[in-house]
Amino acid sequence: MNKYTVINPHSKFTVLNTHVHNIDGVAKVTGRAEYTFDIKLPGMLYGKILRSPHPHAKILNIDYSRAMEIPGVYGVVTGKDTLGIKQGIWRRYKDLCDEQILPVDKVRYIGEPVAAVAAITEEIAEKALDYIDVEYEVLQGVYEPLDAIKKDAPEIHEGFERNINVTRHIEWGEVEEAFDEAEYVREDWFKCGGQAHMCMETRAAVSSYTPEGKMTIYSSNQSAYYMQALMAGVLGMREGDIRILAQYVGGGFGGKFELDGAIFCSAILSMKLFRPVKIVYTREEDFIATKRRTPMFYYVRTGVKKDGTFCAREAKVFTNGGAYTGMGATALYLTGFFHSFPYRWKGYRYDGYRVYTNTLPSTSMRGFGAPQAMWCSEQQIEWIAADLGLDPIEMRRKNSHYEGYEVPGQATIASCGIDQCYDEIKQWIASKGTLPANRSIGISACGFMSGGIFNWFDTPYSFSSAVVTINQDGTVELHVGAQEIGQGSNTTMAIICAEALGVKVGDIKVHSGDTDHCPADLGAWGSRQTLMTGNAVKMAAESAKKQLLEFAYAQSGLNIVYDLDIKDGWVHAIARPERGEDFVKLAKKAIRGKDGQRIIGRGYYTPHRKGMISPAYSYMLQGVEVEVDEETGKIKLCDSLTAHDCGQPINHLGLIGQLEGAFSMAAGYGYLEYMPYEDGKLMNPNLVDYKMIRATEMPPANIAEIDTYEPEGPYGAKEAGEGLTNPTAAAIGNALFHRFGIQMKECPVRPEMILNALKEKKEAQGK
Amino acid sequence: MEKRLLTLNVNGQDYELYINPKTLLVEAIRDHIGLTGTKRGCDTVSCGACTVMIDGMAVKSCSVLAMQAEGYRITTVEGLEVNGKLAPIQKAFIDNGSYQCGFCAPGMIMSAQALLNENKNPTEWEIKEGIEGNICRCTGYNSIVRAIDGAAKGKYTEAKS
Amino acid sequence: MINDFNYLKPGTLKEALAMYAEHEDCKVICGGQSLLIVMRQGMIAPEYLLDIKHVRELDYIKFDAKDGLRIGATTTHRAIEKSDVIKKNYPVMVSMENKLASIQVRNWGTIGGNLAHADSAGDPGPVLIALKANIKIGNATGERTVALEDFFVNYFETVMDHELVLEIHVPVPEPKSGAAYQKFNLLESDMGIVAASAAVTLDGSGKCKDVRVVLGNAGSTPIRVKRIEELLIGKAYDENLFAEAGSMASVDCEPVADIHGSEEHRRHILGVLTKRMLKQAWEEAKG
Amino acid sequence: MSEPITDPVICPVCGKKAKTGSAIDCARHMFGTGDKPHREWVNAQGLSFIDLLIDQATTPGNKSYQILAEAIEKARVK
Repeated sequence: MNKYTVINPHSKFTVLNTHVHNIDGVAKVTGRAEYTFDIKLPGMLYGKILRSPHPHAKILNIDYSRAMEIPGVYGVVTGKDTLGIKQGIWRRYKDLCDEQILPVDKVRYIGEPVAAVAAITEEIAEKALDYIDVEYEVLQGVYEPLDAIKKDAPEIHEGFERNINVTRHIEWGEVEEAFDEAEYVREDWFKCGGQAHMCMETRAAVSSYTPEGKMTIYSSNQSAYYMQALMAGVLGMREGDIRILAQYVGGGFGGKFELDGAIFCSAILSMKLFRPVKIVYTREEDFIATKRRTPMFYYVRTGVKKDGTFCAREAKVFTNGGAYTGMGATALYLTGFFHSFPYRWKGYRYDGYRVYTNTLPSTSMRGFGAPQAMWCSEQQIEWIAADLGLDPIEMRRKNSHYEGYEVPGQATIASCGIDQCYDEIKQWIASKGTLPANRSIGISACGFMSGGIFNWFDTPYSFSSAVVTINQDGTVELHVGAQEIGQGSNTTMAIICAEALGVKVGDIKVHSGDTDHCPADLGAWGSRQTLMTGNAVKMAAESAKKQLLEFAYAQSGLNIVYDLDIKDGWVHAIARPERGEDFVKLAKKAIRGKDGQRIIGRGYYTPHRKGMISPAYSYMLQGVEVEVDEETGKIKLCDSLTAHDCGQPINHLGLIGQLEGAFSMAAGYGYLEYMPYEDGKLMNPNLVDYKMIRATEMPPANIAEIDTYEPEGPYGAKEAGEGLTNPTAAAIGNALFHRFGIQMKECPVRPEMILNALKEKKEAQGK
Repeated sequence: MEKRLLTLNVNGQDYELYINPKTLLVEAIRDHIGLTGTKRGCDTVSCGACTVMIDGMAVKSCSVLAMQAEGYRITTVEGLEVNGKLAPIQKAFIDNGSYQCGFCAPGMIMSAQALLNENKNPTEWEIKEGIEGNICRCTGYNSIVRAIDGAAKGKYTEAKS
Repeated sequence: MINDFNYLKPGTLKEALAMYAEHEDCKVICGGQSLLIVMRQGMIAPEYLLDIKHVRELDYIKFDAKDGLRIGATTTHRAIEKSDVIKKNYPVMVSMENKLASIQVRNWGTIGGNLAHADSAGDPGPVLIALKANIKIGNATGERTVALEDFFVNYFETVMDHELVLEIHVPVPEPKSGAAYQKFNLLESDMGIVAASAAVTLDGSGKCKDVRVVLGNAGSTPIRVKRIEELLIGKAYDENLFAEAGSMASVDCEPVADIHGSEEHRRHILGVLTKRMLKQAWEEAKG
Repeated sequence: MSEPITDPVICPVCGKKAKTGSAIDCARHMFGTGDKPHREWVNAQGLSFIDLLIDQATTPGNKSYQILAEAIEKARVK
C-alpha cells in the first residue's frame, strides 16, 4: 500500500523517534471524546444566526418583535447589543481590526451575521429567524480584486482607498541588476482558487455567562488563548474572567483561530439571557460564513542564466481578501516569502496587495499562502527548464537552499535536507520505467516554516509555555496551552516530556484546551507547536528532572564528576548504570525533601534573533503520477512520493498521518476543491457540489523521510504536516505539462480546462 | 402532527421514545437516547459521520427517519466495545493512527465494521469502496485502509485461549 | 428543518394503497435517501408521509427465462447489486448499481424510490431504458404498466398520478446482446455530471440487429437518441460509426450548464461516453 | 552594489530610518506602512499614493518606488 522509509535515522532516543499511538485513541475510537458539538449544559438554549442575503448593504433597521412572540424564543441580539468593537487578530494594527461579528450598520458579504436568536430548541430558533425583519439599503457590490481597485469601485471599508486592505513588500539584492545578468526571462500570470477548510466538526460554541460576571465557553478552536483574549476584547471583559474549553476539536486547518459567529453570538446571547447558549453551524453556514483559503492573482517574472542559474524574481500579487482582514494579512506576507522557496535568488522582489471585496473573507489555511505561491513558482520553474532544455530536477538542485544559507535579511537556514530529497525523487522516477501513454509524473519542491516569530497579536506572554508536575507516585502532569486539534499535539508533547524526563508516555497526563488551567500559548497554527511548545515542554521537563537529580545526588554520595540521568524510570549514574534508584521511589523521597511540595518544572519559549519569519524551515520535494483521459479531461492520481525533511521526527506514526493527510487536502486543492462565486454568492456551499478527495481517489502517499537536525527545535525537530499542503497542486500541474505539454495557469484544474488547453495546444501545433 | 411512540433497539437495548415522526434516526440516537458518539457533518447525506449499522449494514442515520428504524438492530460506535474490551477494528484504528481529529472516526469505524461483516477478505479497492461514503478531512484515508486490512487479516483479534 | 407531517406506516400493499387514496397531500417515502434531503431544504412539505419501506410484498427479485426480470419497488440498490441472477443476466445493472452512490445509500435506498424521484442524473433510468424496461405503477383503483422510457416527464416529474411504483420489469435480453453504462464524474461513486448507456444486439452475421443509446443528465429526462439506432442497425462493427453516433449524441441532448461544466463541455463528454459505451456494449454482445 | 550610505534617509513622516538608509528603502517603507499620514505626505508631493501603488502592482519593474524615492530625495534637498 504505502511505503515509508527513513533516510539517515538516528537511534539515540528511548521514546522519541518511534511509532507511538495517539494518547487520545481510546476516547476517539469509542465515541467517548466529547466535542463542542456534543456539549449539553443544564438550562441550555439553542442559538441560530440570521445572515445577510446581500453582498453589500446598509442595515437600516432590525425589528425582531415578531420573533419574540414565538413560544420558546428567549431572546434576540443584534449589533446594538454589542459594544460595536471592530476586532481582528492583527491587534497591533488598529486599522486591520475591521470586523464586527454582528455588524451595527453595514454588511459586506452574503452570509454575514445580522442577528441571533436563542430558543428552547434549535428548530424554534431557526423558525424565529423568519420573523426578524431587517430593512436593508442595498449597495453596489464588487467581487474580484482587480475590479475592486478600479477608481469607480464601491468603497467597502471607509478610508481604504481603492479597497486596498494591506500591502506587503519583500525585497533583497539589487533586483534590476540581477535581472540584467539573466539570459532568459519569463513572465506568467496565474490564478489560484480559494478552498474551504471543511473541518468535519463545523464551527460550534456553547457560552455560559453567570451573574457573577464570569463567562465559560466551550468552543471548537485552534487556540484557546486567542479566543480568550479576543473575546475579552469584544465583550469588554478581563481575560481572566473568561474560560475557554476545547478538549476535542474536530479539525482546524487554519480556519478556527479567529472569532466566528458561533462563539461571538452565543456569548452575546448568553450575556443577555444569563443562560448557556449553544450554536452549531450547519455545513452550509460553515461554507458561506467561516472564511476560506485566499484566492490570488500572481504575476511572476523570473530571470535565469542559460545554464539554469537563478538570478532574479519579481512577483506582484493581488489577493481576494473578501470582506475583512482576519489572518489574510499574514497569508499575504507568507505567500510572498515562500514564493522564493526553496531557492537562492540574487535579487527578489515581492509586492502583495490584499484587496477587499464583497465576498467571504479569506484567511489562513494549511499552507498559509504557500500552496498558491508554489502553484505559480514551481510550474514556472518547470516551464523555464523546458524552455532552456535543462533537467528540471538538476536545475532546481543547483539553486536550492543549503544548510547555513542566509536568505538575505530574512532568515538563516540552520538545517536543510532538500539535496537528498532530489536524489530520492530521481530514484523513484527512474524506478517507474516507461509510463503508459496516458500517465505522467510531475514534481514540485517547497519549504515551510516552523511557527511564526511575528507578534501582531501583541501578546505579553511567551509564545509557548509548559508546566511539568511530578506526583509522589511518579505520574506526571503536563500542562500546555498548545491546542490539540487532531494533529497529535498532546501526544507529541507527551513524547517530548517522557523523553526528557526518562519516563514512559503512559506516565504522563496531558492537560490542554482549558485557559483556566493551562498556560497561555499562541495555539495550533503556522506549524508552531512542535518547535515552540515542544521547546517549552522540554525545558519544563528538564527543569523538573534537574530538581530530582539534585536530590538523587544529595543522597547518592557520588563523586560530583559523575553525571546522573533517568532512562525508562531508572535514575542512575551514566557511567555506572547499575547504580541507581527507581524513579517513583526517588520522586516520593524528593517530595518529602521539599516539605511535601510536588516537583514542578516550568518552561517557555519565544523566538529571538531568528530573522523575520520563523525559527526553522522544513523542506520537501514531491512527485505525483497522474493519469489523464485526454478525451474527457478527467485526471486520476495514481501514485506519489514525498521526500521530506522535518528535522528529527518525534513520532513516526503521527508524521505519516500528517503527511498523508496533507497530501489529500493539497491534491484536492489541485484538481477538485473549487469555490465558484456569482455576484458574491458561493455556488456550491454543500458537500454534494463541493468535491473532496475520498478514499477511492486517494493514491498511495509514499514517504522518504530525510532525518536532519534542526538546532533550534526540540531534539532537532521542525515543521511537518502543514508544509506538505504546498507542493501537490503544482506537481499535478507539472505532470500535465510534462507529458501533455499544457500549461495550466489556474487552479483547481478542472476537466474542462484540461480539454480546452489540449485543444489550444492542438490548434497551435496545427498552425 | 401526532407524536408517536416507538421502540428503538440500539446496541442491544430497547429504548422507548415518544417523538415527532420527522425525527431523524441520528437525532433519536444523539438527542433522545444520548449516545453522542455518532456525529453529524452535513445535511446532504454526503459525509458519513452519522453512519451506524442497521442489522449489520452501514447506513447514514441522517438519511433515515427514526420511525423507519423500528424493528431493526441498530449498532452505534458505543456498541462495538464489550466490557471495556475494544473491538478489533477499534484497536486497528488506534494502531494505525487512522483518525486525527476523530470526528469522522465513529462513522468511519461503522462503515469499516459493516464491510468486514460481509466481506472477510476485502481487497484494497473493496476497502476503499467500503469507506467511500465517509469523508475524513485529516488522514488522507490510507491509514484507515491499512487498519481495515489489518483487522480483516485477524491482526487485532485476540487468540482464544 | 423538516416541516411537520403525519406519518403513515402501512403493513401491507393493500393498506398502503388505501392510505394513499385517503390522503391527497401525501408523499411516499421508501429509502428516503433523496427525499429527506429535499424535505430538509423545505422544498417538499407534505401533510402526510406514507412509509412503504417495510411493505415486504414489494421487496423481491424474480427472474424467469421467458418473462425476464421483475424487481419489487422496495428492493434496495444493494440487493440488486448483490443478486446472482442479475449479475448473470444483466451485468450492466450490477456495475451501474455499484457506482450509484456510497454503500450506505445503496444499503437503504430503493430502486422504486430512485425512479419515482426522477432525478435526471439518476443512474438506473438510462440503463433500464436501454434494456427496454417497463414500470408497473398503481393505486387503489388499479395498476398499469408503462415503458420506462415514457415514465419520466420532466425534472423530478413522472407520469404517475397519485400512484405508487410497484415493480420494474426488464425483458430477457436476446442472444448476442451487450450493454454498458458509464457516468462522467469527479469522484468514484458521485452523481453523474452526464452519463450514457448503450445496449446492443447483434444478428447471426455480427451486424447490429438492435441498439439503444440513452443519455443521463443530458436534459430534463433520460434521452433516447433514436438517430443512433437508425445509424447503426444493419451495420457491422465500425469505430468510425461509434464516433459518428457520439456526435449525434452531443447534438441530440439538452444539457444545462452549471458549475461542474458548461453546456458545450457536457455535449462533448456525452459524445465521448456514447462512443465508448457503444464499443463496450458491442464487444460484450460479440461474447 | 550601491555605495555605502553616509547620510541615511529618514522617513519624512515618522522619522524611521530605512533599513539601508537609501531613499528607495524609505519609499518601500512608506508604501509598506501606507497609513494616512504617509499617504498624505506622498499626495502632498504632487503624486497619487494609490496610483503609484497600483502601478507598482500591475506593471513589471519598480517604477513607482523610484518615483517616490526621487520625491523623497527632492524633499530632502529642500
